[in-house]
Amino acid sequence: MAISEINRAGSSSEPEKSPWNSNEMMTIAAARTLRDGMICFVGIGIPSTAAILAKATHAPNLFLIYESGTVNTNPQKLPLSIGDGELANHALSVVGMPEIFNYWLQPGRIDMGFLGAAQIDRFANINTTFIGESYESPKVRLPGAGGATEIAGACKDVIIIIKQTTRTFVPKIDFITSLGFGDGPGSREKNNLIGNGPKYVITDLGILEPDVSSKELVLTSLHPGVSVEQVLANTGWDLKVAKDLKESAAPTPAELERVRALVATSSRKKS
Amino acid sequence: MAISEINRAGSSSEPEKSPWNSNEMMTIAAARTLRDGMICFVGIGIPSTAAILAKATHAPNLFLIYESGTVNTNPQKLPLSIGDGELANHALSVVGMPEIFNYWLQPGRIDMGFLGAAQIDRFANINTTFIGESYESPKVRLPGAGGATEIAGACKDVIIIIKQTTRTFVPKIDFITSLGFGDGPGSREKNNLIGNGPKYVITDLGILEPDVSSKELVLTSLHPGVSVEQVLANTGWDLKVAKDLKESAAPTPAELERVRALVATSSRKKS
Amino acid sequence: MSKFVSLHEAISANVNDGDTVALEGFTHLIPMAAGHEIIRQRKRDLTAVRLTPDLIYDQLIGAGCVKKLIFSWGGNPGVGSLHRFRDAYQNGWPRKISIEEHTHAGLTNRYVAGASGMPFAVLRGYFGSDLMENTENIATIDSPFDEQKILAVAAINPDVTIIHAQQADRKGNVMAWGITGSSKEAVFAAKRVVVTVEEHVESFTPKFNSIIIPEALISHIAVVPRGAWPSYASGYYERDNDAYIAWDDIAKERESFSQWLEQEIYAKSSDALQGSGA
Amino acid sequence: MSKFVSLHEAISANVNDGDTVALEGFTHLIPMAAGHEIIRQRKRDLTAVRLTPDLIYDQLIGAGCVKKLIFSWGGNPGVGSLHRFRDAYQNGWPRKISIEEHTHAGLTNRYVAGASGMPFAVLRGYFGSDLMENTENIATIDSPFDEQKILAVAAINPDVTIIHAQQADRKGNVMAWGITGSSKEAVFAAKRVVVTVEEHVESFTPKFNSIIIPEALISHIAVVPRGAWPSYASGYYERDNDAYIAWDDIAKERESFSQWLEQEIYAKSSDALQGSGA
Repeated sequence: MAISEINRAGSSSEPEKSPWNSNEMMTIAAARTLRDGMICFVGIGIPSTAAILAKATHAPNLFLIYESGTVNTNPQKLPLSIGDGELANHALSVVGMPEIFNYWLQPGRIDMGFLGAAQIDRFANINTTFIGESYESPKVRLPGAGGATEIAGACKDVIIIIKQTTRTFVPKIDFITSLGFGDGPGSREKNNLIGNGPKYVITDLGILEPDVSSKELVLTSLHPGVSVEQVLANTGWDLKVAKDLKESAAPTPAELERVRALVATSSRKKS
Repeated sequence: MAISEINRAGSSSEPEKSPWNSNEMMTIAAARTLRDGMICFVGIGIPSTAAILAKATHAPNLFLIYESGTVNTNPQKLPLSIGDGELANHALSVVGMPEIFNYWLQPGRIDMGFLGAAQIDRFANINTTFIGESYESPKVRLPGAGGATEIAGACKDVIIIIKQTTRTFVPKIDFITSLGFGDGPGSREKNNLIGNGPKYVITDLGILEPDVSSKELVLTSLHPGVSVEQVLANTGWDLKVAKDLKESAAPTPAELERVRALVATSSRKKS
Repeated sequence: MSKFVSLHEAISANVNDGDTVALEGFTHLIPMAAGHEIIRQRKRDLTAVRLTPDLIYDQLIGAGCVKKLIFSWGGNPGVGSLHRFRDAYQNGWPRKISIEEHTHAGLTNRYVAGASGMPFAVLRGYFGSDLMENTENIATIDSPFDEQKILAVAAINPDVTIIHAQQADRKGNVMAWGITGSSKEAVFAAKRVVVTVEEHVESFTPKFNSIIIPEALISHIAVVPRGAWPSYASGYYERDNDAYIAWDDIAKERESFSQWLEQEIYAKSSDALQGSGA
Repeated sequence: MSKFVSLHEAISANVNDGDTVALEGFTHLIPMAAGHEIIRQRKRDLTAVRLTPDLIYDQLIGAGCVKKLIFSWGGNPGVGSLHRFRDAYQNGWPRKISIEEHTHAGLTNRYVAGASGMPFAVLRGYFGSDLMENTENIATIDSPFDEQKILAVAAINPDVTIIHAQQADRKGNVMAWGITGSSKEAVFAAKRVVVTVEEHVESFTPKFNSIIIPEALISHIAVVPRGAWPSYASGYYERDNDAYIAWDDIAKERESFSQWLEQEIYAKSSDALQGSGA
């Protein structure tokens, strides 16, 4: 605990200027976790960028499903909304949401699901519902669960993508929208969840993975130019660090070029 | 009881030769019960012929659904099988069977369902499962329920079409495949059924309807040329006869022409 | 048997104060014009159901039409918060609203149960989430066949479901294609159904990835070109992302919102705005 | 990653003795050739699931492949009885079979539950029928939200589901159009999926009223033109009603059936008969 206090006293300054920004690094790190042929349940933003990047590089047969009903879609531009025409127009088929949630997600057919969050705790439980003291009188009301609760429950594996700060990495989240590992081993089983839970938490600073036995998140990889101290200073609990801590490979020029080209297709940018 | 014994002793001879046969009369009587705009759940055989006849005559907007998934179909020929291409090719849409049974039939959306049977009792319970002493060792194994049990349960009204003999109109059916009125008033409610139950039993001899209070079938109409004695002789219980017993209107030449033209389209006939 | 009426008539004939209404359409085909007409007709005390209460319900809530919101994801997609929803929920302006919050899987299955005429549907959902303790109309049940715990969601049967679609044919059947979300189930679940369409055609050219809503399920249809704007109608127009962004500024303050309401809704007639059916 | 194999290989790789198999297709697109290949490979002790065990299961049962039949309507549609089924069930020839009998709504929902990864599905079915006392895998449960009694059917997850469809594309996605019955659910419910198709095309021309089975769900595909005969494949050939009628005579006696089995199935190779995939 003393150590964590010291750590937390460390500076939270930005990593020194690198030729990529933190969104790009997160996107590329997420893309690299995807293997060809996987069935991925994808959301808007970095998950879409990562999935499309992976499909354009090492995983051309990635099978992308969006909760809006697009099955095996192959968007050429970055979709701006979860029900973007781009997703429907490039899909093998478009089906109703009952089929997506009941036939695809619920039975554990999805290899990898993507989630974002406003808060995360050491067991990778996440909050996208509200910040504050009580559900009835929130300080900040967030959008809520959407597909997240069942994505967290039923996908074989889950990737959480989130910027790492002491506001997001907190000792206790204000509301569990989606269960990671609950309060440790056995929680998922007790809660009737069939998926394995979060496999990677990918942040702007590094990659965290659950410890095999304790299920607590451990820092396993630092992005280039980031120090352990920085990570610890941006984590609201005494984060464990892997003995064999790795450094994430820097984005390759090819990866960066692809990501930037993709992001440039987003008409959102024009505003 | 003495009366019924006498009745049953009456002749079971054929009605005197009429310019139509009993299938035609049943078909036409069934068609006449259909009102324009009704949503009908239709089976193969006389139900299809009756529904297509009604659509071609007084009820052009009859909305026909077949369990195979064809919604608002408008067959031009008599379908030979429940999943006939004729039904799919002339349908507004074709959907999966879960949608037919769960979204169309189960909520009580169907105005009129058609059923046939091998046996029927005085409360219009019907058997299409087996004839004999026991389920395990039937004397005659019949096809079973198919859609019938839930058609009988959920349609607002049901028409049963069946030839009337003492083998089909029995005091006790060997197996209740589909509930009519069970053992009388209240049975349907006790069995969680939302539909009103059988409204008409149309036979080759006449029309039977359930008594409003006792729910027991009553002979309400005789087909032309048929006597009450004939009907009673062909019923395995002491059938009640309505005080205001009517005679079914004879098939009109137009009706007969349509029915015969339809039946002639059936390629089944060529064999 | 004309089901084709003006938007004004479609709403006034089918939406009553106190009704449970579902305006569905997932990103695509959101019945925005119908929502505006509900505001214009000053309907009150609605229980408003929708997976994603984005702009359309922010507007209804801000205009004071809604007493309860049943939803599963409330935000301005890709932009941020729903300011009018937050102001109503947190500050009671213009009136206090209550919420009933689900997951997409859960609310979709509430429609499925409603469409099926069942009291409930079952799923493996909500488990592990604090929603379990905060949401009405869900319950845990035991499987009668094994040891599994299963989640049941109560059926929802809106008094009226409103959707937007691309086409209605001469007879009043409706075809929607592309992303349709949970619209089919919301329609089957409803007591009354209103559809606004881009176009009234003689007959359909069947489309891939389409759903057909038979006229037998529909109460009234209004022809409202661009009736989904600023969402989109595949084959007709694209999503107006700028309008979603612009909404953030309009909705942020009560004053700017009230001004928008006055100028864009109350000052305009539905017919002048969206054209009418015939 | 070639999913395209010969019919012989598709069956031998996916159907094992003792498996629960579902050959679906409702009147239309019945995978008859695949059924013949199962007979030819002398698979035994199958639990055979199918809403309508018509000719295809009469043949499998008569050939001794089946130990248990799970079904909801057993007849030769428009013709009469299934003589081989009756002979097996009532007389134990060539072996005794047991049955588990449902309604269409019930068995369809067993597939729905299986497709959904749930232990059961709920419906308002079977009520009032003597099936309630004679059928396994159904149970009455209480609604947690009101006083209603509801029927639950256990999920069915076949070891292998086999369907016939019109087309597979280059990548191994499958498109079926027209009446598809409960095929989609039977596919989603299965551990392995075999599809026989009329045609291997470069890419699909999307069809109205079609379902797409993504290649990710499919174990193997065999190209078997006329593989649904004597049922039909919309767009390819019509139902051979005479063959259904002729079956009545073939199946009536053990001798005529055995002769048919010898001549039409065992004496022919799957490749010679139906062509093979490549």
